[in-house]
Amino acid sequence: MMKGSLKSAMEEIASAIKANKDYLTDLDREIGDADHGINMARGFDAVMAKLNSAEPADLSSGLRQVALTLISTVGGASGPLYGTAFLRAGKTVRQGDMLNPKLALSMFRAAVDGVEERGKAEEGDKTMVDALEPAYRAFEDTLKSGGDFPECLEAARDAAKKGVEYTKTIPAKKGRASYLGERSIGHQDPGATSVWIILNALLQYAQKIHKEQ
Amino acid sequence: MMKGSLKSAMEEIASAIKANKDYLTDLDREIGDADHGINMARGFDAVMAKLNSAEPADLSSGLRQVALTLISTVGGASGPLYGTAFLRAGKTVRQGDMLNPKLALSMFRAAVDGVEERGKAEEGDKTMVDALEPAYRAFEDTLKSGGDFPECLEAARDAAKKGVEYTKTIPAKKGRASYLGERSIGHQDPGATSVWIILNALLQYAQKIHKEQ
Amino acid sequence: MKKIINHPADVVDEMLDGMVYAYPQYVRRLEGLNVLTRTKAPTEKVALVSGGGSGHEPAHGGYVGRGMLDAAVAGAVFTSPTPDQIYEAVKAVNGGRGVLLIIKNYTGDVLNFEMAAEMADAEGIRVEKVVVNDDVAVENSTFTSGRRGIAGTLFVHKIAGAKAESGGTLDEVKAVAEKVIANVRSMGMAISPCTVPEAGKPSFVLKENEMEIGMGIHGEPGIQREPIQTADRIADRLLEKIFDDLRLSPGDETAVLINGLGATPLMELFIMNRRVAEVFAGKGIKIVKTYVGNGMTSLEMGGCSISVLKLDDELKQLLGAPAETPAFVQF
Amino acid sequence: MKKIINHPADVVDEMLDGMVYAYPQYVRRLEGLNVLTRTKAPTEKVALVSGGGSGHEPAHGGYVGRGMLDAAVAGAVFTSPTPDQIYEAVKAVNGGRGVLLIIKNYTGDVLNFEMAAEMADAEGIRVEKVVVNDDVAVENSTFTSGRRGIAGTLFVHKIAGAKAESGGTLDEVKAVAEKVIANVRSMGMAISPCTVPEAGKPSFVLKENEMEIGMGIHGEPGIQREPIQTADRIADRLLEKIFDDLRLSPGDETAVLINGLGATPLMELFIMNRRVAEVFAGKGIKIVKTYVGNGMTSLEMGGCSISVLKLDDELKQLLGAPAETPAFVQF
Ligand SMILES: Nc1ncnc2c1ncn2[C@@H]1O[C@H](COP(=O)(O)OP(=O)(O)O)[C@@H](O)[C@H]1O
Ligand SMILES: Nc1ncnc2c1ncn2[C@@H]1O[C@H](COP(=O)(O)OP(=O)(O)O)[C@@H](O)[C@H]1O
Ligand SMILES: [Mg+2]
Ligand SMILES: [Mg+2]
Ligand SMILES: [Mg+2]
Ligand SMILES: [Mg+2]
Repeated sequence: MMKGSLKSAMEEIASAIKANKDYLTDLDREIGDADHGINMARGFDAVMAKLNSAEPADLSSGLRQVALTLISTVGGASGPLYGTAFLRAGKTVRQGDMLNPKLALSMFRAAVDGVEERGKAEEGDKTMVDALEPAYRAFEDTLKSGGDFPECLEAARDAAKKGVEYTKTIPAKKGRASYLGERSIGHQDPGATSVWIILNALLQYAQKIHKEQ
Repeated sequence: MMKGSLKSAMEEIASAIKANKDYLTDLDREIGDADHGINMARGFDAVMAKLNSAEPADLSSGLRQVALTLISTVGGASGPLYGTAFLRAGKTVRQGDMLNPKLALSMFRAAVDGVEERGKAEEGDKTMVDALEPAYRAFEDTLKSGGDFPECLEAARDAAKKGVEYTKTIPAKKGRASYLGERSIGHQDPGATSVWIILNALLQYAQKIHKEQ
Repeated sequence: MKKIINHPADVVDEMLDGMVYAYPQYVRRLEGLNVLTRTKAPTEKVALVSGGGSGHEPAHGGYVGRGMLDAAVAGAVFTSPTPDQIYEAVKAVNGGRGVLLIIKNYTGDVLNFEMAAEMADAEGIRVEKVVVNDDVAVENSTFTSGRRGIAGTLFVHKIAGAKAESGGTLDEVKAVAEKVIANVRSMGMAISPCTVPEAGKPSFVLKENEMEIGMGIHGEPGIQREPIQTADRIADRLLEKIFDDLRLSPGDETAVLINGLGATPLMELFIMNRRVAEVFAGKGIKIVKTYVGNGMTSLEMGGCSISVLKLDDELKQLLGAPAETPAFVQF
Repeated sequence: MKKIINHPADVVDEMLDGMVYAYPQYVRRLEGLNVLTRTKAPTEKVALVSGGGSGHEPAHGGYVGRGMLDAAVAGAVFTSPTPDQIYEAVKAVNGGRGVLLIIKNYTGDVLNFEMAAEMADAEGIRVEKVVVNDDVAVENSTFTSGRRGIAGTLFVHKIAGAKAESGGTLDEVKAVAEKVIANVRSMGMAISPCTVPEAGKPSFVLKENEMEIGMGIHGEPGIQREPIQTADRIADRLLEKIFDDLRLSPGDETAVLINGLGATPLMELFIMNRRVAEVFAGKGIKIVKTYVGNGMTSLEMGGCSISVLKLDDELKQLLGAPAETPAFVQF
């Protein structure tokens, strides 16, 4: 990902979110208020507008811009949560740092910690944490056993997908779906799903960059 | 109709109106406010309740009771109009009068005059007048050429039916349907239709009485 | 038909009880009648009586109170009340200075109120009447029933009510009511129908892309069915017809009512109002006061109407006067 | 989807402009933001800021004015507003005596308001918050997000607003808001869905004979779907759950809000209120004040909620205090 840029990575995410806007909204209609796709699409549209208007100086300030834009445009539960994730990831990067798998791992950890601190959810509550935590562990394990960046991301994405599937089997304890209690069982969590979509987009992006090198 | 009673005549009308409640309401839905059948059924239900609670002393006071009951229960345009019709018909009868075709003719005229004075509609305005006026003329003609009571009523009913058909061909100038202007063409006037239903009920009644005699 | 009711035949009776339970400080119900009067009957003032079919809530009972009506008579849903009920209302609120009947121009209302007036007259009660006909959707002609009365009627209640409250005579109150009627115009539209409880099915059916222009407030069809347009185009459309009929010049002062028909989110009424305000600003016509809300509804019909009242100093002052009723409070 | 709007993405922006055009005497809009504040900013009082997703009109902008809120922040439809907007609202209305945030208990609202509070805190503005959770449909548990905030929130606006207006300190205003929250319970139901403009299709689908019990105000499913019942049974059903949670004894004084969700005719709300009043009378519980209307809606959803607030002398006095806002006037 050395030759990559934050902007092109975010482009990949933004277009994946856009393509899945209705899908995410439909999932949220089942157990929420039918806006998750709309919220995320609005946010990532704004992120792209921001990054297109002035490319950030470095990764750290770029991630901060992404975070603040998400915070000020997404709203709902997912806005502060994704915003905090990007903000914390950005804080992990020092000025001039180049992205590498090890840095990515600590960024990932910081992001997940941020989401959990803000949202006070843990695994099994049927939230985005159910995709984030297993994804982080898979990333970590793959890195430890010598995997490269795309391999780490692939493992993370696949673990996130399993987490998404898992959310179907449990009742929600946090977020809007928790009001449904047992009735939420059988439905897939929209936020966990958007985590998986984002990781998949990052993987697509990493694979492209990898090939080019 | 000598052996008949106002109460049994009204019973015939009331049951005919009840049977056609939805039909009249549906007609009113097309070019009005979907209540003509409901209004008429409410009124004639009340009339029957009234007559059942105490049979009136004579035809004159009976008709007055029918009129006041209709006025106080039907509402809308048809309430005051039918109420006035029965009130005027009742005023034509002197105490102790027995019903006969000649008396019926003057009652009929008084009723039609009452409707026209109250409603200020004339033939061709697409109202109950379009059934009433031809029905009156047919009654009069048949009586003049020696017809008996059932024959007069049959002619009146058939003429009313023609009047109902005629209302389909003209735009409304009075009543709620007039707001539709040309759009009311093609639709049948509910009030003219209830006139026809009432005349038909009276005919059924007269034929029964006639047979019994 | 899906409604939060008990039995269709009981809706008016139960609604009136529910109103009295909610607002005992403003209204009470005449025993055995479908008539609401003020809880504290004022003496020594001209009394105002209005009413009509039910289903237009908060009209008319919601406007009974200080500065507006003295009594409201409720008919069956969308059916004019009967003369006996109106007559009882007149008797109950007549304080000796006469009674003004405010009637919306529908054959049924006119005939029933007329009969009630004749009954009151026979008892020596002085009764005058005004007939509101603000709906420009309907062509006016001396050969027809004329225009309908719709939401603009609320301006008559408010302004005639203020005049009566301030001690005006019956002739003065009637005169100012007539002045409002001469200066108020309305027009409505609908995107979805309503269902009369006793009828059980919708009064009309619109396709997914259709709206009805010139809609009345009883589910009667409007003057034209056409593809639905944007809020801005709808506002332009309604205003155009209103301006055709109510000549306004730059600098004129007006009051505006954006009225919801029952199922229209307030959000949409405000979006309509935005356009209305901009059109007025563009023409240099002043809006002194705007009212937005469900003032005169048509059960759960989706749609709205715009009413415009041209003001002079007298109307402006009376419109701004205090009022305190279940549905309208202004100080 | 059939709506009287222009473009789905513009509804909030245009609605806010429409509100300001309608009520310039009460509200103005902070330039470039989705924030309405009072036109005449009071100084020297604790400021109240509330808000939430749009689509609940007249909440929340309709409650900005004397005796209630100082600012309302509007998010996208059914989506909590973002922290930057809330923060700007706080800055705009802070008069030096501190700001109370009135938040409905939804994860999104709580998180966004929390972040705004942190931002204000960093600027040295004293901010406190209360979280309203009146909806008894949702089981409370420390392991979950807890109960939702719905229409009972209006009592918090009213009473905390009156306390602030009367010169209460931030701690006092917060304390009385907490007292209202501890004493108000609500529960709702729906018979027809709503459609978020940008989503374009209904948030749920009910069969012709079905209702949803325990409905929220964002089109989120309720706790149970079941055959529709009479108004009386529905009222009993909602009250039962409320009484399970809010212990009331004969002689207790309460205030009641029968809230329409957007498309429910006032007629039906009054029919509900009739039953509610009778149930309370049967239990010997006093209703000091009843409010009936569309106070906190869910776009064009059909349905209603009942809120019951248990009063003490302080709450009663503050509830009765004057207020003057676009959607609520009381003197
Ligand atoms: N407390 C929480 N911690 C982590 N994630 C949460 C929490 N609450 C909600 N979420 C996530 O947010 C998603 C919903 O986001 P969104 O629909 O945009 O917001 P809202 O629920 O406010 O409408 C849920 O599917 C869930 O994954
Ligand atoms: N001015 C009038 N003169 C005679 N008949 C009239 C007049 N206006 C209305 N009608 C009759 O009344 C009928 C409608 O009655 P109804 O539906 O009960 O009252 P409303 O129109 O008040 O709802 C019309 O079909 C018409 O025949
Ligand atoms: Mg959502
Ligand atoms: Mg009719
Ligand atoms: Mg009618
Ligand atoms: Mg949301």
